[in-house]
Amino acid sequence: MNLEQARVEENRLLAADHRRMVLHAPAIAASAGAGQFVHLRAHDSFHPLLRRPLSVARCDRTAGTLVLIYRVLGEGTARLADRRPGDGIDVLGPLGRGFRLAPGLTPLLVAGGVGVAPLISLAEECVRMGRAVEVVAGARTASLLVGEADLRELGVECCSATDDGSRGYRGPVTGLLGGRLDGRALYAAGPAGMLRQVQQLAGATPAQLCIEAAMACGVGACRGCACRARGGGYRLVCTEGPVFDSHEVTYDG
Amino acid sequence: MNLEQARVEENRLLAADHRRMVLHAPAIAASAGAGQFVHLRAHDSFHPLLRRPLSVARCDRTAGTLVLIYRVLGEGTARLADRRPGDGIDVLGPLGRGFRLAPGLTPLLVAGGVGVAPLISLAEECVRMGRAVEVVAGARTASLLVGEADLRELGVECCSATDDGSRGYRGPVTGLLGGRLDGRALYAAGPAGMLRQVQQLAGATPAQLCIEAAMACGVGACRGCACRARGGGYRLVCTEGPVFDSHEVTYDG
Amino acid sequence: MADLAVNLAGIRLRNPVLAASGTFGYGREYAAVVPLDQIGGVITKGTSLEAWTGNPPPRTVETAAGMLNAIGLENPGLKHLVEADLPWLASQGATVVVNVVGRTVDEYVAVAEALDARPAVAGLELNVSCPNVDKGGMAFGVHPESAYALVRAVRKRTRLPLLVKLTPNVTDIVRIAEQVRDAGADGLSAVNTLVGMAIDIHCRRPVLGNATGGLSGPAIKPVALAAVWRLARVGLPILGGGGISFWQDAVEFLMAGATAVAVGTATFVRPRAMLEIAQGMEEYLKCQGIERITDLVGAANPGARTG
Amino acid sequence: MADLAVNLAGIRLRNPVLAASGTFGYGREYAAVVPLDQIGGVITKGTSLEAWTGNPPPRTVETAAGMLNAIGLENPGLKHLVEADLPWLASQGATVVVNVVGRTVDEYVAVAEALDARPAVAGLELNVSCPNVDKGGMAFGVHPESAYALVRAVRKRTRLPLLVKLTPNVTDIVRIAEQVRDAGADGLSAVNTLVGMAIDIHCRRPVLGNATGGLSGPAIKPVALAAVWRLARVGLPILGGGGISFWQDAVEFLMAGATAVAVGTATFVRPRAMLEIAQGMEEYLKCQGIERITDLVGAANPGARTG
Ligand SMILES: Cc1cc2nc3c(=O)[nH]c(=O)nc-3n(C[C@H](O)[C@H](O)[C@H](O)COP(=O)(O)OP(=O)(O)OC[C@H]3O[C@@H](n4cnc5c(N)ncnc54)[C@H](O)[C@@H]3O)c2cc1C
Ligand SMILES: Cc1cc2nc3c(=O)[nH]c(=O)nc-3n(C[C@H](O)[C@H](O)[C@H](O)COP(=O)(O)OP(=O)(O)OC[C@H]3O[C@@H](n4cnc5c(N)ncnc54)[C@H](O)[C@@H]3O)c2cc1C
Ligand SMILES: Cc1cc2nc3c(=O)[nH]c(=O)nc-3n(C[C@H](O)[C@H](O)[C@H](O)COP(=O)(O)O)c2cc1C
Ligand SMILES: Cc1cc2nc3c(=O)[nH]c(=O)nc-3n(C[C@H](O)[C@H](O)[C@H](O)COP(=O)(O)O)c2cc1C
Ligand code: FES
Ligand code: FES
Repeated sequence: MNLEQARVEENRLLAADHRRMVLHAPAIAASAGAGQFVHLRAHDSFHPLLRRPLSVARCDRTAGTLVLIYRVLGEGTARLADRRPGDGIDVLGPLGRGFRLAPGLTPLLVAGGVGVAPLISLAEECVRMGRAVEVVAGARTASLLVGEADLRELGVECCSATDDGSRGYRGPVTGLLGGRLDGRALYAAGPAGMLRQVQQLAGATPAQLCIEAAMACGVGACRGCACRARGGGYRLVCTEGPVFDSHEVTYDG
Repeated sequence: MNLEQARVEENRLLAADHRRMVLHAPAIAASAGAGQFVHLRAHDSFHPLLRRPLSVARCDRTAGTLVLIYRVLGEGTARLADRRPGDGIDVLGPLGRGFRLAPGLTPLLVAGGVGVAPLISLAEECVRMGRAVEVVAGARTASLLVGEADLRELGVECCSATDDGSRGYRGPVTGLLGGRLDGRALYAAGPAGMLRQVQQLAGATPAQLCIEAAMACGVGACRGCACRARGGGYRLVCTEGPVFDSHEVTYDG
Repeated sequence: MADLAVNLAGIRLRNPVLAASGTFGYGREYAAVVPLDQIGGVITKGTSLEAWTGNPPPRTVETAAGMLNAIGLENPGLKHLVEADLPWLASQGATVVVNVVGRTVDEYVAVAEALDARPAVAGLELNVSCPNVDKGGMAFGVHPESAYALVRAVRKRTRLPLLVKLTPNVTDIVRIAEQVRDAGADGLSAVNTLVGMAIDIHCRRPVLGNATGGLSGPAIKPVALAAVWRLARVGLPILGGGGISFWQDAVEFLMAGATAVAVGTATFVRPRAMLEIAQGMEEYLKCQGIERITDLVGAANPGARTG
Repeated sequence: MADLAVNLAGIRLRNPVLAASGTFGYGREYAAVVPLDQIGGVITKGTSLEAWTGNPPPRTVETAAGMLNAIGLENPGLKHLVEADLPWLASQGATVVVNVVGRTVDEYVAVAEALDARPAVAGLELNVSCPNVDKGGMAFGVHPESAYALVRAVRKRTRLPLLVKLTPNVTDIVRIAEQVRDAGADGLSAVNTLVGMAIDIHCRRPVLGNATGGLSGPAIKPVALAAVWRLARVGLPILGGGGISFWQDAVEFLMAGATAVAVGTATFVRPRAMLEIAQGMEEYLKCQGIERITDLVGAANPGARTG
């Protein structure tokens, strides 16, 4: 874990309200793994007060850079969107427990919306290791399939689904999973509704879910980012996650 | 009183921490008088929360513009300094009771530091009316005599004083008043210590002081900007001032 | 068009957004930019029997997302209100609630009684919660017994709708509210400012002339909302407020159990905030297909008895 | 070099800047970026006899210049603290104050007693002010009698320096503090969070799983400072805190009467905030030609008995 004054190298619009930021943050890039995240201070003022967690979408150790892909939702991400190349930005990371590749099974990555970000880093790792990888990605409409360019750059094929049918399958991305789970391990990131469906569809197929929660500290100190553990009790998303084995967590209760 | 979305036309550095802003605000410019002020919203966020009062330094009714000259002190003025030409800015004004020119007497304007701002507008009014006007201005050092250029543009001569002697008289600007009060009326703006001295030196010479106070509403609604009235009780700086007859107010108590 | 009208404890309001006491003077100050017949109502500056001079300056200081004030209830007194302000407010079509203060029970009663028969006054808001005066103010509002006695005495002398403005600076605001209810109040106003202070480290003394002051603005919204949430079980209609800046904030207060809201500090920042809030609420109702704003009251609060 | 060392109620601190309970875990979490032997001390997460599971999510939400939390005192319990955390903290050279919680007086006493003879523990902070649990927590801290009884019982079983952490959610914090003093506490810790809430207007329910939570951060600084200001007359040393972000804030608390300060939410925002604050204080002392930080204690407060 490092606290680094990173430099913004790029911060460009990918699609409506979606951006791609490249940060020069060599200390963090040196150790970030797939599915880990950084905790950013979007600006200097008291409002919004807290840092914002964003997944590492790509990591280039040689160049010392990180790529973040984010959706502008509220004030924090809006402040982030204001940052220009050359600006400094205070970054804590890498944080959390990332994906663990299951040996022997082909990784099938299931992305919903901007949830594609952590899965790009997993695809990148697979490519680095020379492992086959399959990706299905969903979004509301074609232009919001914001991971495509990075995946293409990695040479990874992606099967798409859109709510409005403007690209690929018309319907939820989970509609692409039917009959495709044999010999696969699932790695999913996206909205809670989608993750819950992946959890249900997975059955005996090993699945890992990248989960979100509001975070204060991001390092396990405040116990604020609890999610429900299957069988009772809670898990901390920031240190025990954000990537959980599907059977560890539950969306019920 | 108008609430106007003004456009920043200029916002340039005059000297260390001192800036000159030109606003296109035709409704306010149409009625602003010498010594009145505007109440500005420096930015959109919650911190700092309140508006900031700044004197109208110049007012061009034909062009619909106002000039503000301000010192960057804390967060509010720092946010103001960030504004670029073309930006919108929310301005309430004109506010307060400005200078009242005493008939028959030559106006002698006494400026301390950035207190020169409201006095420039008074000089401008004198010029407009074809009246003679004298100005003495003080600052810590020559570069901080930030009103000089505007006064020169108005064709008004200015006698200077600096704490370090780098321009004109070495010492407080009030040191320039000795033996100069006959047939004059004093109009002063600057730090509290200077105004108190003007008050003492004025004697029988009519004097008006432009006073500062922390302001919430700026329009007389909150009663927050009280200053002490001579003889007890309080006066509101935002509506009964900011320009008071010297004998109305006191710095004691 | 969605219906924004509400009846707050017998006070009929064209919309549920009122100007909070002490932040809108007597209506005149902002009238050039806020038409008084377009907001729910004007709650006047706290008004006493005789004029009060207020506290020594400085009287305000900014804090993180908030401000402290220690005005000390400076006001020109009842006579001025009745002769100069009420007729003017009536001429503007304003719905007027008079915020009443006093140093003794008798002073409160005298002001209330004098306003009783005035058609220009739609209701009274009894201020038992000002943190900035030695006598009266909050002193009445922190003890259940004194709150009860004061409200009872005023209640006997006025038929005007009577709101009591509570302080959050207490251990159990519900207990105070219950006393106030039992003493005959028609509604609750919650909340007044939190006691706070700031120190000038260069001068080594408090910034405010009165040392401590009342904290208002966005900073206190969570505290005010929690107070309204708890008060909703008391069974009196509530005028909610504290830190409301945008229509979303106002909707939070309604859903917690408030029937209407008071907006204060936000007006200093954005003089037309009240108008924007009322308009935002109206658009929200339309989008959501809600016919009456009153349908939102207590909508998020299972314990509410006010919805 | 200016001297930042202070003695807080018998706890010797290398500088007066401590990590506030619940915001710094057990020291491990931030240790990679905050060397534990460079801050005044670590106050642990509230620790109970057995492990507690805490409240359902969401547990935090951001507010204007602040945040609400309703963690519900999730903690792994006394045994884990003693076996896993204390030895590690000692190895890091940390000065450790254990924040103690319980559902009953006996539970508090049991934890205090178990820690009494441990050299790794420099002092105890009795948490009678957590707003986020049903039993224990704030329930003990809002009534003078129960506060007295609890402190008295704990005092009998420990010789460790005993701070009592007070809640600002009371009518008269000084009265509670006097009881706590008379019961044998060595110092006061002020303040814990303010009760607050936020409502999700889309879902029409409270944002937090526990409905209400505790407000912390810059928003509450004025309230916390006013509490310290008033408590300074009680005559016990004070650990001040609530909304401290920068060294200037810390100096305000010292001048109000605090001997040391606790920094919480600011650490989430700027993990090295405590180090920056201690360094800022040191530079300030140098510039002002002040030799000892203790010279500032109560400097702005004529009523202080702690300076
Ligand atoms: C480990 C982790 C990794 C993440 N990685 C990414 C990423 O790579 N790209 C990305 O775009 N986002 C990511 N997120 C989500 C991102 O952190 C939030 O969208 C962001 O913090 C919102 O901040 P804001 O100030 O813009 O919005 P806010 O003002 O905080 O919120 C705006 C609205 O969005 C809702 N909201 C806030 N946070 C979330 C959330 N986590 N999930 C759903 N709704 C929310 C709020 O309730 C509110 O209605 C990640 C979150 C976590 C916990
Ligand atoms: C009627 C009126 C007219 C004014 N005209 C001008 C003008 O033309 N040009 C100009 O530069 N300034 C003017 N001022 C002062 C200006 O409003 C303040 O400097 C400004 O509000 C400071 O805001 P800030 O957020 O930058 O500083 P803050 O963060 O508010 O304050 C920074 C520091 O400055 C101190 N401070 C704040 N306000 C004042 C003040 N009014 N006087 C002295 N110290 C203060 C604070 O205590 C603090 O230590 C005027 C004030 C009034 C009331
Ligand atoms: C400058 C100022 C003066 C106030 N004066 C009064 C008053 O006279 N009577 C009263 O009941 N409340 C008074 N209040 C409290 C407000 O009416 C309101 O309850 C409080 O500010 C919280 O709301 P806000 O956060 O929207 O401002 C005053 C508040 C401020 C900021
Ligand atoms: C997430 C969180 C958890 C907390 N847990 C505890 C706790 O276990 N025990 C306690 O006494 N105070 C606890 N507090 C209160 C803090 O110690 C501190 O008193 C409060 O947050 C105010 O300080 P701040 O504004 O600097 O955060 C907690 C605060 C936060 C934000
Ligand atoms: S965000 Fe603080 S423990 Fe996870
Ligand atoms: S600033 Fe509000 S009355 Fe003057």
